[in-house]
Amino acid sequence: MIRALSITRSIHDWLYSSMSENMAYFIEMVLIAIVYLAIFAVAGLFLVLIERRVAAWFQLRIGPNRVGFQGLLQTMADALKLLSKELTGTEKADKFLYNLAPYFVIITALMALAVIPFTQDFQAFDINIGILFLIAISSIGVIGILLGGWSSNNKFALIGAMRSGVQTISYELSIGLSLLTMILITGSLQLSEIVEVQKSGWLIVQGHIPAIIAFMIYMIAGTAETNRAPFDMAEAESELGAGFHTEYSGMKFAYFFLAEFINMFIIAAIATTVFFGAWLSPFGITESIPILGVFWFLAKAMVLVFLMMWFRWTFPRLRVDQLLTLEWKYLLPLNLMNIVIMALIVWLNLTIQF
Amino acid sequence: MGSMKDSKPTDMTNQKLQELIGSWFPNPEAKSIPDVIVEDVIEEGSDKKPTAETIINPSLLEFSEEGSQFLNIFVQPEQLHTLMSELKKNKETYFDYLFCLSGVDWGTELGVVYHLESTTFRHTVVVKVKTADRENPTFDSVYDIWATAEFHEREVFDFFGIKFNNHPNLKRLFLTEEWEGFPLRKDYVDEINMVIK
Amino acid sequence: MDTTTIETNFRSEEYFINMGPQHPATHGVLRLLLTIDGEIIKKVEPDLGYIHRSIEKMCERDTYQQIVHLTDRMDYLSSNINNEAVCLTVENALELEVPDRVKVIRTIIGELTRISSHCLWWGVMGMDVGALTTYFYGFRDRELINDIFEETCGARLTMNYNVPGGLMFDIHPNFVKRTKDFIAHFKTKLPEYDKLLTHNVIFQKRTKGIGILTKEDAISFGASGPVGRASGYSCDVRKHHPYSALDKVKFQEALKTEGDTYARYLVRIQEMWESLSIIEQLIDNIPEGEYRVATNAVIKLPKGEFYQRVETARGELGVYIISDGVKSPYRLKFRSPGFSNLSLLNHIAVGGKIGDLVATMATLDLVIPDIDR
Amino acid sequence: MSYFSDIYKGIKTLLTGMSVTGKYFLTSRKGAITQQYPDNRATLKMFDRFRGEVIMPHDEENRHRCTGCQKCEIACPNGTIEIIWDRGIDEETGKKKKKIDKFVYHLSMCTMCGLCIDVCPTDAIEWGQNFENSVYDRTALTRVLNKPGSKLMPGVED
Repeated sequence: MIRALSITRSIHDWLYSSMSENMAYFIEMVLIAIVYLAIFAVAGLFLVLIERRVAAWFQLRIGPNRVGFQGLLQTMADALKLLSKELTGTEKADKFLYNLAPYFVIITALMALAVIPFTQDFQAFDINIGILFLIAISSIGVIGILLGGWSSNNKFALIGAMRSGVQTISYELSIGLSLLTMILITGSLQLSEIVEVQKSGWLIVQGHIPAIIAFMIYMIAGTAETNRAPFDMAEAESELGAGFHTEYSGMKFAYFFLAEFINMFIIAAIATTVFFGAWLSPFGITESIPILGVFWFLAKAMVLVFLMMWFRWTFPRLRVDQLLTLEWKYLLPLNLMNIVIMALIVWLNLTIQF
Repeated sequence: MGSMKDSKPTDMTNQKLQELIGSWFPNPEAKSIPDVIVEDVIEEGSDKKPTAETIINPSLLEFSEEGSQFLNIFVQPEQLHTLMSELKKNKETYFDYLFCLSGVDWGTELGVVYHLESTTFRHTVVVKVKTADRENPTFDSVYDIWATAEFHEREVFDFFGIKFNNHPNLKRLFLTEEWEGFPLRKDYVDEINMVIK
Repeated sequence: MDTTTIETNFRSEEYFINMGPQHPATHGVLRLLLTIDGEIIKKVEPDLGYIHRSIEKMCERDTYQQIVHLTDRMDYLSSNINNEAVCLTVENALELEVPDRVKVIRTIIGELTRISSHCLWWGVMGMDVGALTTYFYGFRDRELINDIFEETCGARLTMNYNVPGGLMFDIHPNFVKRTKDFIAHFKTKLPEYDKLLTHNVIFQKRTKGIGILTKEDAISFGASGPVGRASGYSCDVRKHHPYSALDKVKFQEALKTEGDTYARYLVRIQEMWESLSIIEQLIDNIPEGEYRVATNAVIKLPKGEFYQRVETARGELGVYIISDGVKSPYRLKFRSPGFSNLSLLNHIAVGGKIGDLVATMATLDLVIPDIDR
Repeated sequence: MSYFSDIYKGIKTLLTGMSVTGKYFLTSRKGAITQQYPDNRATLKMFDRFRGEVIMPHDEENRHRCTGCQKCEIACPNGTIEIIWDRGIDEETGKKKKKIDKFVYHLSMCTMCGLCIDVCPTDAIEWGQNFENSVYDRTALTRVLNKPGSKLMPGVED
């Protein structure tokens, strides 16, 4: 089998041969960090553009089409504008926490990105607790939102932050449990192994009915986790103005904004990895060219991202107590039941395998 | 104003309304000295017919339909609240809908005009109350009878400076607290903001 | 742990929050002083006057023809009905009989205005509960009505098409065709509104049982229009005191008894259907004739008091003119529907959450210039 | 069991809603309602009754129809129109008569109510279609509608 990204391997070998081990290790880390930052920035800007175009098409509009070919540079221009903007804030804000909050959000998003298997061997680090790590990291992001809302010294921001806290803590459960359902099939938390298992059929096919239920629950909980409509309690622009980031401007606001989109991508990427066979092509049609795995991975993730956009541009927002009702009265019991069914299916060997 | 399709047919004409409402406030003078009317007529001479002033109203209220499509009731400020609650409560009148409450500056007097409708019988009256006190005009609030009066009375207070007793929250509604004067009064002057043609 | 211990250990404090004057949900410059305990609303106090122009005072100096155009700027979403109200008052005072053609055209345009206002309301209602796309669908259909208006009246929003004595000019030759096209178009779009929002489970959960207004309270607070009718209070001025050609058409008064936010929503949707049916009954037989009766260049109303009630898209608009026989009114009072409807906000919003307040306010359909006349 | 039927019904209504937006997503190219305004100047045509601004049409010999009767000035609710007139000598009859010197129109105060045009007995003023009236200085909105050296069209006053 051809090494998918032999270029990384050769860089790795060259670094280790030309300098001391510690030094090479350090430089390698820096290089990978730069690569992922680039992915982060490009993906973030690209997703914002897609969101705007998709929203426009849902709403019978055209969308941004002026900057660059068909508006491709629009978000780039927006980012430049945000960079040049003044960073305002409230006078009585807790300055340290206020400035810290956006970094919390953006760093967690970046960390989660690191374990996602874009294609074979294209994964920053493949730890054996992959899924657990993802769940753990994605729940740290809410601390940033809470800090931001709390330290802004604005009541609207505070309400938004509190709502977000309530929401994320609740929906963590559903995300975790629905992924746990799938782990019953794979028997491993390591993402590369989860992909390996799917070579005999994507998990959503292998696990059939309970897997589909788990997927639906995961998508609902994932949308809630990213604070997107219909669960955008934390922002809720018709209720709270701008919610937790009311007092943020310029690049600090852009961090929150980008992180929201990266989180959306991460949720879609996890779903792709766990339910839809990550970079595996459908029916193995491009099995021999692993570099195409990136294409398949992104294509699947994009379909899921589109689904989340479709939700956002169709549904009204839930109220904060209904949000919790949905989680605790519907999703959680269904999820627990689903785990039992899945366990039975795995135990009785009723999974569909090719 | 009485052709309704889906409400009870009203047999309450303005005349009947006037008699009924008038009977709630009998004029003590009208009964005690009935001959006054006769004396007046005789003294003024035979060529003059009895004018409106010479006939003593049997009620403390005054009624008029002149120059208006509704029956107008003129009431003294002291009787305002009693009259209003009776208009609302009485089974035959049952004016439960206060659809317009306007302050009016009559030049020398300040007044409030209440337009009332009954949603059951669909008849309408207009109640008018006036006071000559321009410095400190005060009427009773009807907020406890019709809840909508709370806002409308605040509006009247804001623009005419008419105070309402027992109003729960009588303060400026549209204008700022420090605004001087009451803009809709006829003697209000504001040389900067008012364009006079 | 019993409740008293919880209360002593976790003391909750009420706090103030300023909603507006710059807030997406207040649709203009309305400021609400909210007293909140957590998310629960304890008190709502509207603070008005941010765009008060004192139209009533301006009317005391203007001629009757000039007053009409000021009413465009009150409730700008039903400007044509406002114009009609003033014109009707003046015509009644002068005992002027306007031709049937004028009456029919006024009614058609009034109902189109109502649909256009409800379209905008529907879009904004969706946006207030978080479904942003409805806004564009509502505006798409409203745009067609605005085109009809622009072609006939020359303006999209502040038409000033009515004058005392009739209409400023005759309808455009394309008017009938465009209106028919619109009816055909809108009949296919209204079911879509239902699919997208009315039947949506989230939307129903957000609105059912929220902001309940009983019939007694509705009457006491002077609620009118869809707000009153959703509480089972039959208050359609078009039915009870028909004006223009409204006594010639058949339509159902949209009545619901629940009195909650969802009922107010449904009443408006049904009103759009009823308005369509009114237009359909009239559009094919607009009588021929004059579009205007000549009046004096300077209109002087006789001495007396005149009151005219019309049903705007928001409810009952009353025009109360006290005339002392000169070219301007002595006192002119507009009884605006929004003002009375706003006064009941505190009554129905207390106890709900912030999200409920926004949804409730959306169904009150407040237009701030209408309140801040 | 109503628990599960609620879930089923709920999901069904959500999918119905998504079908509506989905349909528009697919047909959006055709049905886009956006008007790309400055780009479509060439094709953008206002309705013939559109109220953009008040203009005074002149014929090719630089003549207008305004007799200076000032009815529009009186009818205007906002003081938008100011007519500066003096008495000139009529060329044909030799009599002294009123004629306009300047017809001043303050666009910044105009509410487009149309009362001036409605009241004009000689149809001297009418609606213009131009709506691009933004300027950097407010004084540019004060216009003199009659062109310099323009005269009254003969026969208008009869």
